[in-house]
Amino acid sequence: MIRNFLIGLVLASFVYIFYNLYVSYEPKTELTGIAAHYAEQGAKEVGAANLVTAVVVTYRGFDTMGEVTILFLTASIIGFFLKLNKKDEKKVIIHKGTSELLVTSAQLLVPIIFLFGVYVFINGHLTPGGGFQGGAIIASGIALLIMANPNKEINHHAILWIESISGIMFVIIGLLGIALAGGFLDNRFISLGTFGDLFSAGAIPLIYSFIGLKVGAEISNILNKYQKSQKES
Amino acid sequence: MEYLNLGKISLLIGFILIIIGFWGILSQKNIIKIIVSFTILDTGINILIVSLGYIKGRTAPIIDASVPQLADHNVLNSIVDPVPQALVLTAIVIGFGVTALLLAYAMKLFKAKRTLEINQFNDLKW
Amino acid sequence: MVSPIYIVAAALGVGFAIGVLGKLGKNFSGILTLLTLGFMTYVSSEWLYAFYFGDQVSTYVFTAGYKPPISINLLMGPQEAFMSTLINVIGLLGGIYLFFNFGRKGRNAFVVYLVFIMSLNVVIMTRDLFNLFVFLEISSIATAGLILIEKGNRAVGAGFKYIIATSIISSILLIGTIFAYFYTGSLNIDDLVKSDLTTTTGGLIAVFLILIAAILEMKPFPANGWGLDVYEGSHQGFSAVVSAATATASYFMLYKLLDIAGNSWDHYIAVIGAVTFIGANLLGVKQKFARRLLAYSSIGQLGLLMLILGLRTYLGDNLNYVVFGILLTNLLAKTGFFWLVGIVKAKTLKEWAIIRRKPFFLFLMGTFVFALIGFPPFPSFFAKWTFVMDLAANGGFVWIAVILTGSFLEAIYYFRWFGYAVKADDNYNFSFNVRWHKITPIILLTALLYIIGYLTAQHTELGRMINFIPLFFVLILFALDFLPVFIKNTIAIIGMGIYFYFIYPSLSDLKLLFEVIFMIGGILTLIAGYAYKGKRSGFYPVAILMYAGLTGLIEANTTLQFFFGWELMTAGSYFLIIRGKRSMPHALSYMLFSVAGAYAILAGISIANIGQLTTSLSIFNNIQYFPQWAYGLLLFGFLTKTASVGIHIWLPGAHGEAESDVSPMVSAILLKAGVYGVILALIGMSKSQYDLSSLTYILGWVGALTVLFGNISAVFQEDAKRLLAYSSIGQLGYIVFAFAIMTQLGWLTGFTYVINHFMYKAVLFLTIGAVVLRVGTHNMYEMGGLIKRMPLAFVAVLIGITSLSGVPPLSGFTGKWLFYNAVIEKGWYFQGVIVFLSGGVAFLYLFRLIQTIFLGQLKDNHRNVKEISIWFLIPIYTLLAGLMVFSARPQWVLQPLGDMIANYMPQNSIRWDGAYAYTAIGHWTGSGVMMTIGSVFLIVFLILKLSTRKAHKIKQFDIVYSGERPDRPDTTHVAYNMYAGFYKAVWPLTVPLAERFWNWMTELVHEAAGFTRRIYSGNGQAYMLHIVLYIIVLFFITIGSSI
Amino acid sequence: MNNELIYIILALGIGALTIIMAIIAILNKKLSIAVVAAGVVSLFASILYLFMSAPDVAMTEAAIGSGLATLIFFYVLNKIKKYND
Repeated sequence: MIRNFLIGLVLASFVYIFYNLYVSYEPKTELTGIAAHYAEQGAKEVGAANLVTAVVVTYRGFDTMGEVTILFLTASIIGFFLKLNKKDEKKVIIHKGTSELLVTSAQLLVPIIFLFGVYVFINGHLTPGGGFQGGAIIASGIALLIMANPNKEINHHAILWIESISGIMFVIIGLLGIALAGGFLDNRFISLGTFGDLFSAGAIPLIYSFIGLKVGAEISNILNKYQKSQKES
Repeated sequence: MEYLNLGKISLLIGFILIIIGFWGILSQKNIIKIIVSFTILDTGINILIVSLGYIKGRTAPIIDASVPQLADHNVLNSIVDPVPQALVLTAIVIGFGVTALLLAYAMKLFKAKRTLEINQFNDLKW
Repeated sequence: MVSPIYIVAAALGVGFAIGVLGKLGKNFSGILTLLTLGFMTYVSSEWLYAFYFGDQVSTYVFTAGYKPPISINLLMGPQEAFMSTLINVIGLLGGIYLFFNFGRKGRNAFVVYLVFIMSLNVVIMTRDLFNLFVFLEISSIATAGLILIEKGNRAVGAGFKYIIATSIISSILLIGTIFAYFYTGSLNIDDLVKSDLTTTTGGLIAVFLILIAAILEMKPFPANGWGLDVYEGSHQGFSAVVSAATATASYFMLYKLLDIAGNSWDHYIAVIGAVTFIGANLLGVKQKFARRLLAYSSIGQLGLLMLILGLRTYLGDNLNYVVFGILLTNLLAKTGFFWLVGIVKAKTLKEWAIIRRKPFFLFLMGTFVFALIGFPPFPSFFAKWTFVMDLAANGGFVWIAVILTGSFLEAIYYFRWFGYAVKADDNYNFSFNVRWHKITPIILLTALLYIIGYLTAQHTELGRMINFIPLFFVLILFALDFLPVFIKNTIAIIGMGIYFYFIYPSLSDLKLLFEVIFMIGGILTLIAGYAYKGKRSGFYPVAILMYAGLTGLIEANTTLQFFFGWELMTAGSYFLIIRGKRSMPHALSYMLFSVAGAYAILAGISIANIGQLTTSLSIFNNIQYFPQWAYGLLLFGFLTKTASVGIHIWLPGAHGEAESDVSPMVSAILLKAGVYGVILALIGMSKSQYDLSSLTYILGWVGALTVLFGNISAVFQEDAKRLLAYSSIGQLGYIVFAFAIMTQLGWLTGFTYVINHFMYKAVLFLTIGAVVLRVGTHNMYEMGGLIKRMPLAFVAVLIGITSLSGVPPLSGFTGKWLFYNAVIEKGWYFQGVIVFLSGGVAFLYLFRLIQTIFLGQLKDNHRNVKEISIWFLIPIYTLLAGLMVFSARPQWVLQPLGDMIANYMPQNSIRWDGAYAYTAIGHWTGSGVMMTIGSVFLIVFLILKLSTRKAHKIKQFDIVYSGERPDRPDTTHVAYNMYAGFYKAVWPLTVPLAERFWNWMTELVHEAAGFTRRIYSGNGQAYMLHIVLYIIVLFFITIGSSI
Repeated sequence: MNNELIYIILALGIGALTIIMAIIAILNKKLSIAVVAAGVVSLFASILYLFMSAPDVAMTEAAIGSGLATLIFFYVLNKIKKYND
């Protein structure tokens, strides 16, 4: 009873706080501060058509590195948290009702999904999408594979290698930015190229590809762990 | 018309989702429900962030054919704020990481006591 | 200089690489992790070195090659370098400590740990708000993962609560961040600080949300159940890292963000910190389990840090110094403590008795306890000192009270715990094993504590080596602890002798008198130590520690040196007292009264310090503000050591249960430290321009009542040593009363009592202690007839009590004569009568010492006891010789003393003419009295001798019982409960009101803690409710009214 | 200008649906329905992002928030069901 009262009190107070935020909110009519700088100079400085990508990969690349790290951490933690013992590891999941249709369509669709994912992150600097979206798409492909056949052993080593190498490359590219350009994660150590081309915007396509691979591998890793945990007794 | 701004509407939706999220977090006993409430809270915050970057009548912050010439400073006047969008990308991924971890915890907690009632897990107290 | 970005790059690069390199084995991953942590430590410490020993200036690190706010930047300044070095050092040591725990979880655990430490570094360095959020999330997630290296469901529960709580907090932070961006167009913290964010309603709320998130990360009471559970539930190796490294990062985050609100939040932060500090420590008092206790203590420490931060305007430039001292000490000591808990594995505090099976561990624990409570020579001592001084200088008296109250609560549970470790019954059948990788980090931390303490002291007026020479001597004795008593005793005596020889020429007057009491008295009582066999492990370092403190008091020229000596003396005497047989509770109460007293002194000094240009001790003579308070606090502090009535309850047990040669040390010698302090304060008051007579009037009453109470209580004791202990209370009452008279005669009386009490109490305690060693009991009724077996002891006691009782011809009479002169001169008749009547009471208990112990029938089991040890007889008879000289030629001492007192008390009411002293009331001569009484005694003795030639000795079995032999013949003896008859008359005076009062206080604290801690129900959802309620309440308190 | 109006009307509708879904997610006793409802909230949110000229965010939210997260929820629900059996 007291608890419900307190919850009600809390929620009412939140409503009050948010109401104040809401009424004091005046919709923006023009870009200010750093956003104005990005809009004016972003294309020139970074060379990416997609300014969100410019911000994510370069201007706030350090955040993105942290973000990738979070996924990596989660995968690692789940790795030792949901670790199976040897006996459970060998178990086979009895699955019923996976339709032939799903299996076949998975086999057909997965390569296309993978390709689409790669496309999304390679074009991240030009069109909507990028490493995270591409990575998520790849991971969805993996998810489809697993769903079609729960006992399918995803090549664990491959995921691990992709995750590791792309992570290291991300850091190395960042360091190259210090060595060859203005600072950590500076994309300008590769020529910015022609604005709007696939191979332009300096190292952005490279970085975003590694991010894409890494995110894809990490999410797949997490899914794989969850899938395996189904065997735990 | 002035009142019906897309940014304002989204902001409102964001706030409402946040409050619903808090409501769920504080009132639901089931751990899975609490985690669901967290995802709603996260979604609310994300909507909030994006709507704060929205500027009426402008396009996505991608410079292509729809945006006039690059050299032209009109970019400044034709796109929405890219920064909140970049932040939301990060926030979504973080939210996913946290949710995955919370669910792993939920599984282990259930395995430990065969219940998902949060008030059963009070071994540590006082 | 290696750019700090490499801290991040190295950690992440190695972390990602371990994913595949880890195939080479767990240990490989582990060693790689440690090497990386080592590299990170190297980078940050290189910066730290450059900042403090070079002329390095703060450096920004730009990412992406753009200046902020366009891109994210990091800042490496002196503070950042210090904080991140701390984090990395703890991280590295923690990595070593947890090496195999991680190893069991596989290589991923190493990676998570590495990333965890890295993220804290970024939280320290980043200047971008959203980046801060991201790396804070990383550290939270990593923490939630690392909690799981502990097995069992408790860890899982704790981790879940932790992650849901931190998720809420970071949601709040995120909402605040985005609105801050919306209103300023920047995410750079420096920009936000410069902006006028708080002028708009939305901006104000944004700042509120950001700050409340930062505050909640500091685990404020009571919205911190989740934090407690993490400390308790996770592996103690990891709790240590959370308690140290995460706390540092959270503190620094708050420190950074606080500037966004300008100074307007300081006050709230201070209050939140105060509530947390006191709340957490209060609940700690009720705690029985070691892990939970440390959890409360860690929270308390966070509260203290917030308190300091909130009071930064009081501290000005000293903020960093205070934070440095408090943070560093707490960090090192708490980390060490957590790791110790991880090794010892005893659950309840009582089970910690097993730790003394390995004395080195006890030493480590002792170091941590004393460091945490802020004893010298640890950095926290100096930090606390500066903190309190600065607060007082700026009028923050309430805050001083808050800090000292919280610290006192902390002292209660730490010393209780330490007492259990030293003294509780150890009958547990479990033990603990030590592995090198677990103990090495702890030893390193301990060494760091001492080294940094020493280095910190070099920045104060304690920089002179002289203050540390005695401490080095203590260390040497620690190192030599394996030697037998004989050698160590000789070293100790020679050391003190040499020290006294060198220090002697520089002293005069008051200082010389007390130095003689402390040093010569010390040497004499140490001689008795030769009577002990074996190693007497740990005795000499602590005894010398006490003497080091005592001599430090004498040599102190500044207030800090004085307090330094005071605390060392307290620590040493605590260890001496707790060595006694059943002394655990008494040592605790001694320590708690001492700590409270020390805090009163600290507060008193801080008030005295206001508006002074010098830190010299002479400021006592010239207190300019609130003199009543300053002197009152100082006097109260000193009176805790002299055991005045009301705050005396520690003394009987502490002195009664102490070892035979320790009792005289803590009674005859140690109590004089309190007297020395009282005298210093009174000298100051005599010179003060203010009228402080009401204070001395109260002091006089305190002294008088102490005399009455001490003497009456002594009468009803069966335990010989307790009898002497109560007698000490009474005697110290005389001294306080005499000094409170504040006239030349009064002070002369006081000094006479000081010298007398030193000698006869040393004689009595040494003799009775030696007798106890021989007969094996403290109870007087179990003794009797010992005059035959121990004639020399009998003579010593006889002379001792004669002197004590104040009857002619010995020096006690000198004191009495002066006393009545002084009282009459002053006109304090009523108090004088009380003291006079109490003097009569003293005869009753003194009589028992002779009658019950030495006269009457010898007990069966004492038929073969020998005379007391020669090693006791030597100091006893040396002191007796001194007593005789003082009795026969009191003018040798009193005349120079009188001249000295004339410096403070200008009235010349006593005049010396050779051996004759003249006052307004009459005259007297020591040697004359002695001769007269001597002749009278001789005559009476001869008459009796001649007239009782027919008397025959009553043999042992010349007693006829009318019936059967009673069950307990001892208790039917006349000596048992000898003054039962008087008891009926005076019992109201013996009701232990003080004990009842303090028990009641203790009960109150426990009840309060027991009631409050119910909020920690263990339910994660309730904890989340606490968090949001906390937010709401703070919202309405802080900005609710202004929007 | 017309576009804006259509978006606003759509946004109002989607917003209402989102909120209803969120309430269902909290109140429905059945866990699987709650999880699906949360996924739908996320999906509607990504449509809102599209309206607000944030295609990058919309893609991410759809793929991660409503897709993969829901999937993991179902893994856990499934596991719990197995424990219960």
